[in-house]
Amino acid sequence: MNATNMLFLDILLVIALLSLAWATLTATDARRSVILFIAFGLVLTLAWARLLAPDVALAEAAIGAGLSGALLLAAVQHHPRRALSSERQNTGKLANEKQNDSNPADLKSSVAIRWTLTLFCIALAFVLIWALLQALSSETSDTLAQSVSANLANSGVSNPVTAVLLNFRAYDTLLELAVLLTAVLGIFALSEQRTGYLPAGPVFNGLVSWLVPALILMAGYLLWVGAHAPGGAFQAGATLAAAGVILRLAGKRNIGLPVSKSYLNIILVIGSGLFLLVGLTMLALGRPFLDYPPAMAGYLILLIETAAMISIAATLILAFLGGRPRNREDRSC
Amino acid sequence: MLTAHWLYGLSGCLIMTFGLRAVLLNDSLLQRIIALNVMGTGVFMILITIAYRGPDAAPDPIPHALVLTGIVVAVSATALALTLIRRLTEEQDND
Amino acid sequence: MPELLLVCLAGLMLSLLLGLIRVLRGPEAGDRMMAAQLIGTTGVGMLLLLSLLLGQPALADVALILALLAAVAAAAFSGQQRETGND
Amino acid sequence: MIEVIAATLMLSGLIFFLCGSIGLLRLPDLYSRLHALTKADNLGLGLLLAGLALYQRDLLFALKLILIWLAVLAASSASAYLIAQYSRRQDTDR
Repeated sequence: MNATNMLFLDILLVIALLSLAWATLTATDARRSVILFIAFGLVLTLAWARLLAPDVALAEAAIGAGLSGALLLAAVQHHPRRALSSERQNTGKLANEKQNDSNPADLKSSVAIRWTLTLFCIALAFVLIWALLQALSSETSDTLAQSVSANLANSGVSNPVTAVLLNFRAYDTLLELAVLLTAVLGIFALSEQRTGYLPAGPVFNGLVSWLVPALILMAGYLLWVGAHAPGGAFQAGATLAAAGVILRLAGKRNIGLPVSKSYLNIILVIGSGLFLLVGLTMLALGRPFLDYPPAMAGYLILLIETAAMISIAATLILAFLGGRPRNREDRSC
Repeated sequence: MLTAHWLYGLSGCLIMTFGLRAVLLNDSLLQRIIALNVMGTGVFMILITIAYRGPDAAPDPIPHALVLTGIVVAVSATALALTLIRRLTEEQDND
Repeated sequence: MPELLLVCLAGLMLSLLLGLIRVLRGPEAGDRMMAAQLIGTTGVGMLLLLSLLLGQPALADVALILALLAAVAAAAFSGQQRETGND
Repeated sequence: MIEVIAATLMLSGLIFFLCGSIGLLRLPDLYSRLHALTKADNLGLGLLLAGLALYQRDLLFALKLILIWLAVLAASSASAYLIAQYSRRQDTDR
């Protein structure tokens, strides 16, 4: 398809994205911001698809449109008094409300500071645009991209993004799993889980009864397909986590996480742990750290990805719970 | 340079700076977190635009891998920040 | 005849922009959420059209994920938390 | 012949989509808007996907389209119900 035919799509998508971003950032009410942000994520998925980044579009569809929306909505729900106060006043009575210039929030910080920071941001935008134009207009040699495609045959997978994530730049992915683990530990340190949800009605229960198995199947499919087409541990983990989040929202007690604390710890660590173990085994075999023998690379990557999917899903479900899960023993007292 | 580069690259820059302004100036902590996410999205858009090489060429996989990890890290950081806010309001309510 | 696909893509984009107006205007949170659902469904259709137009079969998987996860946000939107800390 | 049928299906799907969005904009209150939305995007997407399946004539792709349609059908009706339930709760609280 030639590019000129897509121009209308590009222009309209960009308009939609910019207006949604602006509305998200200037909304006077937190819940409104969150809903606008969800819509922003949906349009963004289309932009990634159009820019030939299906791997990113998959992750955005699973995380941007599903998980982070649920996460933020749950956070808004947690402060019903504060979050709803301004929405209530506006609903119904003022059909087309306008941005109020004399917002009390605006008066708090001094006008001078606001203007200075705004000017700073405008200046930064110009620097950023200049740098981007420099980067795009210079004759790129693309040595990295070329070496990726040159070595793809030896990586064990045929999807270049998976090859970069789990073979060529495996260090980054290992450290990223460590970052996820750190985030969960931080959440554990701060708080216990949020209060649960009321049991779902029949309609929502009907939805849960087919959606959860469908999401689990989809996660397995994405994990498997990631070797040769867009997909992989991150997208699969996010999809699996969505199943847990749905169960949680339906008021179910058992949301797929093990009840026992030690099993839970194992599940959280297995992704980065197995990754590290494979890396160290390579060292023991006299190869550089995380440098797989090409014959075995495909199997090793599948193994690591499966473990990573489990850890990522558990991390994201715990992130939605918002703290350490309460044990059954604690509940009795 | 392609038209798509202009359009998406410039809007990536704009979204990033809009987001930064809101992070700095918004009063609500929750909305600051959302603004941080929007800002991150702007950066992702710049990266994906750099990776794009026209409708017929395969895009550069390295920025795609970077953005993929970025999305997952962003959501876990968001969750951590939301837990921090919840703890903060709990402490304030206790006072 | 990819023109047919392009016409459909343009039509869906128009439908998305109309939904966008409702997302931006509200007035109630339910209205915005509903319009976000419309954007999601329209997005599913656009992803499938793009998958054929751009020759990217993987975009059909993206559409499937979007279709499956559309309900998660709505459920989180309407979910009622329990009053007490008793799970 | 098949192409003509495919084009007809896709274009009528498109009309349903546009009707749905116009309904979403023009109808007076939340519940009637909800009605416009769910009718239109279920039927609109169904017709569009049927047209696409005929257009592409690939069995696996058609199967995926059916899956997607079923998912949207079930998920969108459930989410419409959930949104309506939420709004009712808000209205009675007020």
